[in-house]
Amino acid sequence: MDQVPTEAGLILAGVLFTLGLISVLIRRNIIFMLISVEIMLNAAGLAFVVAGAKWSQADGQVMFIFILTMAAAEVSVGLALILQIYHQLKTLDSDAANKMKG
Amino acid sequence: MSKTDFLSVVPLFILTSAAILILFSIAVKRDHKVIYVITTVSLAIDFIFLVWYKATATWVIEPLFIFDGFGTFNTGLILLTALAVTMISYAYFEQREERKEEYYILLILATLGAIVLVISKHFVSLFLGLEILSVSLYSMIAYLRKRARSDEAGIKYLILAAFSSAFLLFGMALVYTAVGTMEFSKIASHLSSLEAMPVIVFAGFGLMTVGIGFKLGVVPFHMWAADVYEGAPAPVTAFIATVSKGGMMALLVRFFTAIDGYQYHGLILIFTIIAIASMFIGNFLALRQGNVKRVLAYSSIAHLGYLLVAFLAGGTLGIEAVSFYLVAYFITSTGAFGILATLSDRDRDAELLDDYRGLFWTRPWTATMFTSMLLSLAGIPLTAGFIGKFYLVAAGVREHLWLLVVMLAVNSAIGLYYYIKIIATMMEKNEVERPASNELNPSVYVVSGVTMAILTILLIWIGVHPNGMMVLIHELLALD
Amino acid sequence: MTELLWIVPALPFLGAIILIILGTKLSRIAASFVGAGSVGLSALLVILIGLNYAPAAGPFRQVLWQWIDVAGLSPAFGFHLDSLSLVFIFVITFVGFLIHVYSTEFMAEDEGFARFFAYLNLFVASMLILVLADNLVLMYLGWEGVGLCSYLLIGFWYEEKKNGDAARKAFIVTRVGDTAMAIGLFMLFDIFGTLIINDILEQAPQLWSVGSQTAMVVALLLLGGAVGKSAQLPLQTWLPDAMAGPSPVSALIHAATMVTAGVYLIARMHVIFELSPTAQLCVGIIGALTLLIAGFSALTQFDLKRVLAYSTISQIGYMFLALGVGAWSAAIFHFMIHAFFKALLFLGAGAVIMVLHHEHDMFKMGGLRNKLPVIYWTFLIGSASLAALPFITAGFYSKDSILWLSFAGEKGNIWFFLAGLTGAFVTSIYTFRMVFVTFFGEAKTAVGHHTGARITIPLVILAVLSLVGGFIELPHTLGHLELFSDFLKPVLPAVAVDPSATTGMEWTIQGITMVLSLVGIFIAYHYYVRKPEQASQLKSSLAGLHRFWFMGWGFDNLYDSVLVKPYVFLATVNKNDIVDKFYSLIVYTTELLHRIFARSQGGILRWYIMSMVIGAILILTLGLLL
Amino acid sequence: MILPVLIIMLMAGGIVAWIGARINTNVSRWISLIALLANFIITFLLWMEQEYLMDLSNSAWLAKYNLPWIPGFGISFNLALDGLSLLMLLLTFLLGMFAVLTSWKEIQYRVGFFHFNLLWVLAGITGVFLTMDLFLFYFFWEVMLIPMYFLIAIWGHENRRYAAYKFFIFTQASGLLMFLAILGLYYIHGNLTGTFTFDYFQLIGTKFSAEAERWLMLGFLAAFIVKLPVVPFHSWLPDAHSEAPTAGSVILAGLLLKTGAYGLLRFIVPLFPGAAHEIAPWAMSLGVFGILYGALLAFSQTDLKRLVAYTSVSHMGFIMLGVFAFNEWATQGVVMQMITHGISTGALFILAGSIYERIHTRDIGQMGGFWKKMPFMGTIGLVFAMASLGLPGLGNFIAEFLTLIGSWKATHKLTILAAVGLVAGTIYSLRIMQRVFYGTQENTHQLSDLSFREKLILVPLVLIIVWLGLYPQPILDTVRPSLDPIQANHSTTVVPDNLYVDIMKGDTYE
Repeated sequence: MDQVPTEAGLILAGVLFTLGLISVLIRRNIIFMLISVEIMLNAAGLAFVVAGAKWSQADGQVMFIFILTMAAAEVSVGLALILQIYHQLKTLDSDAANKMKG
Repeated sequence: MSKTDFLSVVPLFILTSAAILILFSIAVKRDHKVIYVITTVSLAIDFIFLVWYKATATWVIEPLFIFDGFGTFNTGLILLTALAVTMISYAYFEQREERKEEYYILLILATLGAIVLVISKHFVSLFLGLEILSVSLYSMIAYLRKRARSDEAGIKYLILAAFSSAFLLFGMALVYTAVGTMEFSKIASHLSSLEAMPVIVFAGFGLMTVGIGFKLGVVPFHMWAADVYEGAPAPVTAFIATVSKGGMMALLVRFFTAIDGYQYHGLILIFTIIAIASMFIGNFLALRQGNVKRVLAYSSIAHLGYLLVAFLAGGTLGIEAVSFYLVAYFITSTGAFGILATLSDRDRDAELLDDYRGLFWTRPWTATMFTSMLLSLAGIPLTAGFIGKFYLVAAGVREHLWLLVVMLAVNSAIGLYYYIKIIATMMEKNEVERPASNELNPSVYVVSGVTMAILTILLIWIGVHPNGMMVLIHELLALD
Repeated sequence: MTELLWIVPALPFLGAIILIILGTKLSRIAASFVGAGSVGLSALLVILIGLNYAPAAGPFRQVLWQWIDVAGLSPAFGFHLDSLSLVFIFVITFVGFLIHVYSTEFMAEDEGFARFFAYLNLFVASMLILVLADNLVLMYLGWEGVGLCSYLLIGFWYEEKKNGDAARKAFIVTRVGDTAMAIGLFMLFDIFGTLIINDILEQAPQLWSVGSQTAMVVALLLLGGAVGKSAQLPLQTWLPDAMAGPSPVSALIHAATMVTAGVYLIARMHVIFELSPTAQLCVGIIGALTLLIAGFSALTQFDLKRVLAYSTISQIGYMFLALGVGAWSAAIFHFMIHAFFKALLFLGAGAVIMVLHHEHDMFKMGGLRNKLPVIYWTFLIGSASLAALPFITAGFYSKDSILWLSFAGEKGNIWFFLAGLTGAFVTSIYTFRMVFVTFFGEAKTAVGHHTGARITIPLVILAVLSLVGGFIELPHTLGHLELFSDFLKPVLPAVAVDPSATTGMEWTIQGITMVLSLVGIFIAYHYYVRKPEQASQLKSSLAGLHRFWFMGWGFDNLYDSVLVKPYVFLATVNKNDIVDKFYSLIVYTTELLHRIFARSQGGILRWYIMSMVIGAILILTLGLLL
Repeated sequence: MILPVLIIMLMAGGIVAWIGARINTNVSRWISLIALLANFIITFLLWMEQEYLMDLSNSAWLAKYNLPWIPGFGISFNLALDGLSLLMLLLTFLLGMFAVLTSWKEIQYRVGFFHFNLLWVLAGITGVFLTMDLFLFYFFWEVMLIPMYFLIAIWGHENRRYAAYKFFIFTQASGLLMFLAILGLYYIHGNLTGTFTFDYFQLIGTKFSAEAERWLMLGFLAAFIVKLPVVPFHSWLPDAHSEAPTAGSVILAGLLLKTGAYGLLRFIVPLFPGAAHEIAPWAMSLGVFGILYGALLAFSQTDLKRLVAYTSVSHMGFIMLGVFAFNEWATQGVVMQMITHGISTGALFILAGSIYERIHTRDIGQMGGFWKKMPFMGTIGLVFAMASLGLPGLGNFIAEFLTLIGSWKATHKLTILAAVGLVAGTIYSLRIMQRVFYGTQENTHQLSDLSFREKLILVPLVLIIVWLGLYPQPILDTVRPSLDPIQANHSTTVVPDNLYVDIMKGDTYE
């Protein structure tokens, strides 16, 4: 069976990861930041799947499922927090959340 | 599942059951006191079980968990710390308006996560433990949701933690890609069969370092520490400072020893740089800081730098040193934040230096305890912190890590300044009678007070007579 | 009898202790008895010891207790009595006693009466220890002890800043010399392994040949101590200022005893100086120069006591000159005679100053001849002795002996002789200038109360001694009596006289000195009694020179600008300790770093992420590079 | 068995005194005094029995005590007493008593806690002088600091916090370097012999490579020369001394500095003979520089306590000079200097404190003419000013003289410079007299002469300093046996600047 080369999968994952990374850095909206982080997590998940495929093990997929679950939990808490933040700051600009510094 | 398997994971069961029990209990009736008692008792039972069970040999549950001396030791430490945090939490939350009960569920789950972390021997269990810990922490940090700072700290922690998790995961994935296994020991055996470390594995380890470094709060992944410490409720801060960081440290030690990272100069170099940078930047940041919580945050950055010295020294002595230092550091930090929590009132935490002015004369016992905690952090004799530092330096000197130990010495001297500053503030002569802010029944404070006293006594006991603790650690670590 | 030697210093020491402890609680009479009595008893004891003392029997050594004993360094509290120390303790206790008696009246009105006697007694005790010490460390103890007492007594009237400053100056300047001496001690110990004087003197000739460089260094270091204490060039500047102390102090310490400690030291260590002709020559040169410089300065002073002070420096210069030519006993002889007449002069001057209500300026005195006859006559006798009036005064014999030996002695030379001769001439001018200005002419200040017996009797006794004291040692030409030098012979060798020197030469020299002395008196008479206006003319025509001499040849200014001012400047500039600044810099740097890093904690989430990303990139780059 | 009692007595006394203050402040004063007196008497009796005890142990050690503490690391609670420690302890308890007495009136704020700190400092110092386990030594070394920090920071003068920080950080930083060196020594010895121990007696004679020895020695040296202090590491001292309360200054100058000197004698020289020889020219030069520099600065100060503080810097230079001359004269001189400087400087600080109590300033510009109203104080001031300029007949002279005699054997040029320091010492000492007691009183303070309590402190000090000046032999004899190991590996001449070579040109000397 022809397989997608591992390198290609990893490069894809890497690109995805980098995209997520860059968008975390350039986005100021907290929701978008959260989304970008999710992209990064999924990139990691992708890498796991690719690796699992390479070694023909289920471990990669297992890990991916865990990642998904975790991401869901994280997003739920995250959104709740964002709601609170919006409640207090009346904005979703992450730069506005800078009460603590120094 | 064998009997030993079962007995080994009983501590985890107890905690999960406790969390569920509390859930039910809340469904029946919200009663802070009851929940508090359940938490305390379950943590205590858990610890007692651990002591009673007294595993005589290392037991492995393939492929995820390993129950060895090191793991048991850290589990016990985490349980006791969680217990102490529970103790100080009661009075703290009692005077606050939010619903308090869920906090305990989160606390127990976070503890569970940390324990899973320290007994894991596989990327999956590592990830699992880490995330149980982290997700609980998000909510705990932002628990006082009416407070802007609490929320701000929560969201910052969440984004950063998730971000770092992504690095960790990607790193793991890279390693997995290269070696085809996620078990520590197998990674090690695979790597040792290779001539040199493949670039991809190194990149994987590098990315994992980001994730681990974040949890440890070492430079340059330290930025969250101050804000989160400041924004989180004092007991939660105590928990982060101790259990979260300590658990990660234990994991790092286990992982690094398993793959024998000491042979890779690149990794050693990276950690050396991180250690030195953490010491210096942590101390410099704390130097003129006026917020006690932030001071403690920055100082924890430096302390993790110190810990890395012993970690880098490695060997039995290095691991013993790390363990001992963790004990000392746990006691001290819990104590310090506990006192901070005791002094806090309904509206805000007692985090400004001004809150401590003249404390020595108005509340001499509290101030004395706080002083001993600070002196222990500074590594002054008669406290556990001193013996801990001695252990670190001994480990470093033994391995001839002169650069690191000299840096440690220099930084200890710098660090003195801000610890002393807090003490000096407490000693100041103006004795303003602060209004009695404690509207609660004084008996509530007895619990916190007794906890603090026990911690202080422990601190000094270990400082004066460290042999018992040393022997305990030594024996546990020698367990096969 | 000799066994009681230790009591001699012990008595005044005890007196000092009593006076210090009881202090003002004692009545003045009791204090006088303790103060003067203790010294009096000592003097009596010294006389008894002296009468029992046979020079031939050799020195007497008495050890009280072992002071220090460390690896061969074992100075004891031990006394050593021989002819030399006997002469000194006699002068110290006897003249000291007279001065104490004098002081009981002189200081009668002073509120620090007991304190004064305490210091004075302490001084006598220290001075006795100095001259009796059998080792150099103990001698150093006495040496510094007298320095302390000198300090305390110069600054006795401490409320005036001037006095305190003078006292401090005296202490510090002498300490410079003392330090040289201390170094000499270290060196001696290093070389000989002992500091017991006799051992050193015995071993030195075996270890060193004449002309040894080491001997020279040691001798010069000891000389350093001597010039400090004896106010010789270049450390002479403190003595004129030291006149700030009460007159009895000037008489006892700054004329009769302490300032001659240097003479004693050199005489005591003469063996070492003999081993180093260079050092001995230095002693002579210093003496010659000092006697000239101080003599000319004395010519220009108007403060009665300052004249005497410069005169003292000058006379000690003579003693150094004598030491420099190896005329050991002549030096000691002059010391003794000088002690008599200079104490007399100071006491007389003190009495004058007292009755004139603390007027020091002699040009404001005048005409006291009739009003104060006793003082006048005794003062005149003292002055005559100082000016070496031929035949009748003791000063003539002692000074003559020095002049002759500086010419004819083996180590003498014509320059020493000429210096001494010039000095003698100047001496008689300034001495009689002082006498004439003070006691002749018109009265300018009213005389207060008159002096009592406790002042006059010591004056008379000293006056008698200033006259007859010289008859124990007469030159060849005039009876040839050598009682004194014979007495000293066991300790101090006789001077070797150049064989070519004849009696005729001695006569010539004596003639010249006599004539010069008389001419000097005449000049003084001419300028200050007959034609006082000529004196002021002369003064204004030589204003620059006058001023230069008046300022003590500018030494004070020199030291002030070369040593004192730079030191004070350095101290003032560095008051806040430059080293501390270095540490402040460290503190500043850390604070700066704190501020920089604190800036990074700006609270903005994206920055935090950025920091992590940078960290990750760094780690990866590092990994790729390695 | 008696040795731990000395420490425990002070620690327990401190706690009791703290609690006792709740009843009455005088209770804590008396308790402190009694605890110290008891210790003093015990030590004094030991001193009297020195011969007997030495015969008993058949060595220089009078008493030993050993209790395992952390066996895993070869750390034990190891105390031992010899002549040197004994004298230091006598000095400690003596000055301790005077410190209590001198604060009787001065300290009215938090009396109990004050005495707690005071006794704990002294306990730490006692420990430092007694312990023969390097780990324990470091332990006590640090124990001294905290209470001292409190003494300065709570009961000090205006600028107390700054001074306290400075003191603490200087000594801590240098102490940590020593700690590293101790550990280095521990491992080197352990790896060589297989016995991992901090025991002084076993560590003595460890063989090192030259480089290791040098570095370890420097680590130890760092702690000691900061504590001593040697210029340029002295800058904590003037601040700490002048800002501390009187008792604090007395203990700082009288005792804490001596721990540095003690360390040099006890550890540097015996443990690292080779490196000590190597460093000797530098160390002696620093010492001499300190003598002169301290004297110059002392002269320029206007704050009386600061002035006295700088005199300490100057005097401690002699210790540096003496220790590294490696001969018995110099070493004996150093020990004498430790004792006499403790007493004379202690007394000067007590005097400064008395004056401060009367006129509430330390500025000597505002003093003057005090002799008239306070002749007793003046006399005592005179005695100690003279002591500090090294007047023979007072103890300090013996110290300086012995040191210089010894150092002359080692180096001529430096000894000459040090002797110049004697002149500089005269200058500043007389300045004290001049500015404080001489002159006329310009302000209108009501001055009363020394009270009975003050006399009770100062008169014994005068007697002791005179006794030490006139009959120091008992002290010298007591120390002698302890000095043998210090000199065992050393010969004197270290600095090749023998003046004789320059000036003698093949002269007859030897």
